[in-house]
Amino acid sequence: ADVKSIAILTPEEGTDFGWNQQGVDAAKAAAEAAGIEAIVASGLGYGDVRPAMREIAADGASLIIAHASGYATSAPEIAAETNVPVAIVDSPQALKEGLVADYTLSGHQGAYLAGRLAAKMSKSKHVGIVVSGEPPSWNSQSAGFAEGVKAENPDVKITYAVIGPAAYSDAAGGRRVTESVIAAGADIIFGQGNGSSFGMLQAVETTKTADGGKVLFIDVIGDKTSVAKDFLLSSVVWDITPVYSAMIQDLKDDTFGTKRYAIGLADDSVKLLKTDQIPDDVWSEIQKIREQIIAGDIKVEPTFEASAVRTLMTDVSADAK
Amino acid sequence: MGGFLSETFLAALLFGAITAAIPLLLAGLGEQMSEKAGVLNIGIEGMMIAGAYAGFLGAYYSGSFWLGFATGAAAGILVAALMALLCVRLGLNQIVIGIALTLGLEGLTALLHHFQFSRSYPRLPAAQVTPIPLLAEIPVFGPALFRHHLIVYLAVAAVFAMIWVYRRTQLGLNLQAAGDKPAALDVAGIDVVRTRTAAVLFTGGMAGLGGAYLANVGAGLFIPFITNGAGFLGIVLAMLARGRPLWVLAGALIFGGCLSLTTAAQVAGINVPTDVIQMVPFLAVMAMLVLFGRRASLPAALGIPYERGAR
Amino acid sequence: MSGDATSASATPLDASGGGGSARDIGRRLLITLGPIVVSLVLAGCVLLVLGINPLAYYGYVVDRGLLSPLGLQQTLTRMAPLLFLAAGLIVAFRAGMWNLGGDGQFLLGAVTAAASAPLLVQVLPGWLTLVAAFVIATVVAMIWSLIPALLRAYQGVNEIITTLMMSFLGVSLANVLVKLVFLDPATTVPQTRTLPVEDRLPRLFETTVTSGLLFGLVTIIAVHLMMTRTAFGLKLRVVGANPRAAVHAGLNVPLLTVTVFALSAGLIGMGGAVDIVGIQGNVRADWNPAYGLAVIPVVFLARMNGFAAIGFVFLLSVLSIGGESAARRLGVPQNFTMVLVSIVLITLAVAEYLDHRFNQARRA
Amino acid sequence: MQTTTKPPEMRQAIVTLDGVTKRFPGIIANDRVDLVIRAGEVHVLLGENGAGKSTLIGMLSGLQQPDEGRILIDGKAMPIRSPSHALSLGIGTVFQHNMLVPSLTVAENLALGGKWWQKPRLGELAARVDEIARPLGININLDAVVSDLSLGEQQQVEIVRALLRNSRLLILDEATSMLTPQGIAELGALMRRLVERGLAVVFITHKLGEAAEFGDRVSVLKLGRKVGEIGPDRLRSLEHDELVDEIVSKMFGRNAGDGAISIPDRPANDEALLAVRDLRVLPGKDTSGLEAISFMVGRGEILGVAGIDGNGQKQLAEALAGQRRTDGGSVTLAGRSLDGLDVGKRRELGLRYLTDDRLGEGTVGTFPVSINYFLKQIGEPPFWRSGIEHSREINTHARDLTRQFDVRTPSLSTPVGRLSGGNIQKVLIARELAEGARAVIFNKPTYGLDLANTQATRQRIRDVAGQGLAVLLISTDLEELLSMCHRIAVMSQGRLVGTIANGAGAGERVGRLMIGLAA
Ligand SMILES: Nc1ncnc2c1ncn2[C@@H]1O[C@H](COP(=O)(O)OP(=O)(O)OP(=O)(O)O)[C@@H](O)[C@H]1O
Ligand SMILES: Nc1ncnc2c1ncn2[C@@H]1O[C@H](COP(=O)(O)OP(=O)(O)OP(=O)(O)O)[C@@H](O)[C@H]1O
Ligand SMILES: [Mg+2]
Ligand SMILES: [Mg+2]
Repeated sequence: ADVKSIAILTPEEGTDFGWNQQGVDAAKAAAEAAGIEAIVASGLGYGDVRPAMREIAADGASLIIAHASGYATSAPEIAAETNVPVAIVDSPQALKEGLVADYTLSGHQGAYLAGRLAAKMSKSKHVGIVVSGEPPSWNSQSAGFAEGVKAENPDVKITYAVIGPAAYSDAAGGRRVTESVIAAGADIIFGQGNGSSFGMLQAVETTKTADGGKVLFIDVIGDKTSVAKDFLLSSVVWDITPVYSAMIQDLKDDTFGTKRYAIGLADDSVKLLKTDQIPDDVWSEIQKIREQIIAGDIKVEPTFEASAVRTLMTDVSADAK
Repeated sequence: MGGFLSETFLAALLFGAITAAIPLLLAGLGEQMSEKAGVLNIGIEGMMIAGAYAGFLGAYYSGSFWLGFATGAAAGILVAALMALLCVRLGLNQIVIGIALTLGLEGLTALLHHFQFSRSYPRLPAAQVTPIPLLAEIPVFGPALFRHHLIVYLAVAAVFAMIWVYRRTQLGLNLQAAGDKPAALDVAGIDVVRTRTAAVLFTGGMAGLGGAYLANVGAGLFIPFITNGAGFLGIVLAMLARGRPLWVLAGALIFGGCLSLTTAAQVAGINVPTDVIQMVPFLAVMAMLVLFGRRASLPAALGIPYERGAR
Repeated sequence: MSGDATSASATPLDASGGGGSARDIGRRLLITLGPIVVSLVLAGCVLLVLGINPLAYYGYVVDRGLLSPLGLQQTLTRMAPLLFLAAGLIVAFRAGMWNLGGDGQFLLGAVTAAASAPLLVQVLPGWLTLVAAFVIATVVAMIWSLIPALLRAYQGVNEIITTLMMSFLGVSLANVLVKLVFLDPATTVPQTRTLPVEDRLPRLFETTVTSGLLFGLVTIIAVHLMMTRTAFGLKLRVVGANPRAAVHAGLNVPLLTVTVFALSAGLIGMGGAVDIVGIQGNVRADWNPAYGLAVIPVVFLARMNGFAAIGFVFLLSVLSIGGESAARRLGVPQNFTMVLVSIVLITLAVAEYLDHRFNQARRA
Repeated sequence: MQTTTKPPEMRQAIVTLDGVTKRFPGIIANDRVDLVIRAGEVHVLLGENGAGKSTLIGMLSGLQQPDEGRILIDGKAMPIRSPSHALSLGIGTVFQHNMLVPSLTVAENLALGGKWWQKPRLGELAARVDEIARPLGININLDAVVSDLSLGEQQQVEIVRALLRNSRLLILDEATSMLTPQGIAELGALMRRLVERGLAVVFITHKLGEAAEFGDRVSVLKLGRKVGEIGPDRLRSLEHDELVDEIVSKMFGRNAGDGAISIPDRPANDEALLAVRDLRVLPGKDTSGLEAISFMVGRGEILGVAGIDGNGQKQLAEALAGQRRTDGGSVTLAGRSLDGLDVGKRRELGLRYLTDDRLGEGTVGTFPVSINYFLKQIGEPPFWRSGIEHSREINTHARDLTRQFDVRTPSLSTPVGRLSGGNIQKVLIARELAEGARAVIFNKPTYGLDLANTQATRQRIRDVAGQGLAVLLISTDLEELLSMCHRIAVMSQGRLVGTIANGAGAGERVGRLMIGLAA
């Protein structure tokens, strides 16, 4: 089919160095590569987005990318109503030929690598995971990270803390909780949150470990090097451009809605960010582990349920004792 | 070293509780003053977010936390001045204006942030703490309670200052009269509109300060909607406290403490969803209301604009 | 005198009298449209500062919120839950009870409707499912209002605090229910089961407008008539305007108080149900549209008059639907809509005041 | 009657009103009023309800601004911008309506108005209050919270407060309405001492006796205009009765002589209609209780209840009406027990209660006059049918009542709160006497009413008894009771301390009972 434009809808503005920005940037990149127009509707919130979708459909978009798990109910409905194909996340079973495709993304492989990295680098043998809430994509990365830590060194302790319900913008909460986790002994923080992750960064930058050492931060999805150079150990960086490009191609080939899309280490759509904080020898070890995952020698399965993640954490902590 | 129940961790939890409590305390004390004078200040959330934004701006560009607090308080006062003009002087509906101000300022600060900071997310350095000699050396409690920015001690001192004002000064009588029977205050020769305006401006200053503390000390940065309902909690605290500043302090500490408790539970590996733990402070407050509710009466003229000579 | 519109406690004078003359209607129109024009100018200045052409922005707002068929349908659809909310608030406010707990009541109604409807629809006929979902949402919201109601009725505890608190609690509880109890086992996203589109409230004619709009309109008009034309409504208004007079006149004030809360919360819970079984289909964790914050001032501006509230809810919906669209098209952050609504609320309130002043001067 | 040091016309004018006009929506409250208030004089302002007296005071105390005309202070034009300006000009006022903060103590109320940054000087205050209150026979507890005081006590506090100010001009707007006869006499003596010290006093009252006794000069307002002034010389030259006649003719355009005692005849059949036995009410935090109250009221009988305000009269009325929980005892009406019945049921059976709190609980001020007539019948036919309001029925009946009871209102849809006190009272009376009444409790029915309205109301009550209803008349005005009642019961501290048959010497016996002596 003829593809003239793709539209992306995000709940928050595309300036968060994270999920929303990654989606918007990738949609623009994919559209540019395909020589088509990208329509961006950001900051739509988590309420009723049907009006925006209907309007974009009426304006003639060839594909609507509903870039939030909260849009996964409404987007297929609008697709059925308007006949405009939609791409949604976190709903693997919702495929519908020509109409609905799923691109449930999980950086769990990358998070696993980050876990290995953290376990290698932690001096206190204690790392922390701080999340703003417990949506599936956060959960799978938290679990991947914990598994990586455990695989690297079962003696490393993991402390897991959730800031609060819907605490995406609670920067003060992010900082407070992260400081507590650092006080509990962690010297590397794996942090996931939108606005609140800047609070976590702030805690990492302004708090010292018990013995006066430096605390490092591992981010997800985006690259915050430009805003947190000295304390950023790494980031599980996503690149969704290949996914969107594949969607465009599938639309052209009339195969849209027949398959799911994913990101992973293999095509570098998930990768670990190399920063100056990572020694070269550690980095090359990590690269080897990456090869093993790609080769299938190491299996990392995503875990999406919050309760499963929590169980994993308790287990991990128990192991460490 | 480290781990659950370690000194450092307990101290950090307590410290976190205090840090979380201070904005609530400031907002609650401010709201209490308005309510005492008969103005139901629903716009306090807007005043807080204005204070958070302006406070961050001030501290970021000047490099001084104190200047940040000053700009934050000034922004709160500015918003309060608008509220005082509309609700106290013109007598417009306090709930309409309060909600409108909150909506407008949340939107406006988010807009400004978008155009100003959304590419750089600047952050402040850690706030300078002023340890209190001797006390700061006590294990656990020392670092948790006596190593804070000076403004924290000032906020606690404000509780006692306000108790003094309410109990011992003419101003305290005036405020009480403005809330309970403004006509009586008027004929006693004190301008009700001025008294209430002063109270609302004070609220704005305290709320702005609370917002600035939240952004500059609590988070170290400003992001949209950072106040996250703290102003509404301030209203609840003020109403529960019914004119008693110490109760606001107690309430703020309980709320802050519960936040830290959720973290403690998680770090201890207790598997309870955060939503459930976070209901605890509200449940506690509701239980208090059910048990002691009879006393939670409010000033008679709360929410009613005063117009001289009207009957 | 503390004017009705300007005093938080005054109940409007009996609205039954005001069959408007042409001049009266013209005046109402002027004091409604005038401030809107003023707010557009003010908000336009903000846009200019941001480097956006205000005319283009407003063009889109009007076009996408009001004039384009699609936009108008969206606007009308958005009105449905808001109308129920407004109806619930009118009952409470007219009876002098400050039910500020709308958000909690709304969400609990929504969550229980969302939890029950997809299951019920498997065993019951579609219409019965919808009725059942409405009833469940209504009853749950009523129960949620019981504590503030009883505290106010028998202990004299101010309901502003209690309803606010119960609202915070209700929002948390709704989340817990979604995440732990009513979770859809088929998805990884914490949300309730989804009511299929075909089982939802029917749409009106060939449009996307939900029939919930009609229910909302009927409800709010019924509530208006109940409050202004019936003995029951008058009793509630007496309680609201002068509780001591109500005692003196032999009204059972505690019982009426509890009734008011139940009615108010029930209507708001229905609003939650209509949003779910009419529009959304399910409830996601952490979903809270916080409609209360927008509807409360609207009800005041409408002086608790049902018909005026319909007009203001319509205006609010136009602004929010049109504003979302305009912001997207012009690259303004969506938050600008909040600023616009805020300015509109303030100028409307100021216009009320000026009108009141003007009238007073004229009568003197 | 009075001793003056200077000839009246040489006394210095402190405040002069020069053609002052004040308009309110739909009414001219003051119409080109000229008034000279002189040092060394008690200037009495008289006038019907709504004549514009309080409005005039409002302008002198800075609450209202005149629309036209000038106010001169010491001969210089001086707009009084605000209450604090008025205070600084030396004008102190006791307002008609309570102006105390209920949640503050007496001392704090008295301290209100000081510089905001200062500490209230409560100690100093105590000494000064003592100095002022003692000669007045006023005994107030400075530490009591005002809401715990009776209305009478509150009025005393207000008088003390006005005196504390060291005003040059003291205004008392119906300040005696809640005082005991003894208190009124003391206040009169005090006013005399004050004017002898060179102050000016403006004294507003509805009781002509007080005017004649305490006044040096009398001005009469009618419908907002000043219709007459009686100077000191003429005042002194008139006998009391002549003076009253003259004032009444100025106020009402007719002659007095109507205030005479006239006790309605009782029908031959005087079986007990309302019987109360051992009625008890527990005392509240700030209200006295009732202890074993027993009495009977026969058909066509008016039983007066005398007593100083705050001795349980209101509790008695409310307990009878079903508004207040009782702690034992029984009430029967025409042989039917009322125990356990609620307000509505008691009303249905014919028990009616006219409250003394017209605006606080008697009416809904913002609702139209028409609805207020039927506030106790909401939902009943023919005004409501199946719960639906029938405006035509309501309006027809309301119009009848308005005519029948001579309620002066611009229209039926006027909010009742905008009527003057007397007219609100007529609405209440009309409501309580609606068909089916058998026994009526009147609680201070003429409080705050002007002479004409007072007399009309009293006549209504006599008529009610004349129709064979039982009447319980609660009043703090002994004259009123003596002029109407068959018997007078006296309440003191929640008990009935005695019942006196009306007749020669009854007043003295009641008075002895009231102050705690044996009759
Ligand atoms: N605030 C007001 N708003 C509107 N009208 C008013 C107001 N105050 C007084 N009036 C009008 O002014 C008239 C005079 O009222 P005012 O209170 O001065 O009478 P008064 O002589 O003091 O009567 P009373 O003897 O009952 O105290 C009233 O009839 C009323 O209509
Ligand atoms: N809010 C108001 N709006 C318009 N008029 C008012 C208002 N309040 C009072 N009034 C006017 O005030 C008059 C009554 O004044 P006020 O309350 O002083 O009663 P009053 O005549 O003094 O009777 P009383 O001596 O029994 O108190 C009414 O005639 C009414 O027109
Ligand atoms: Mg008067
Ligand atoms: Mg009066």
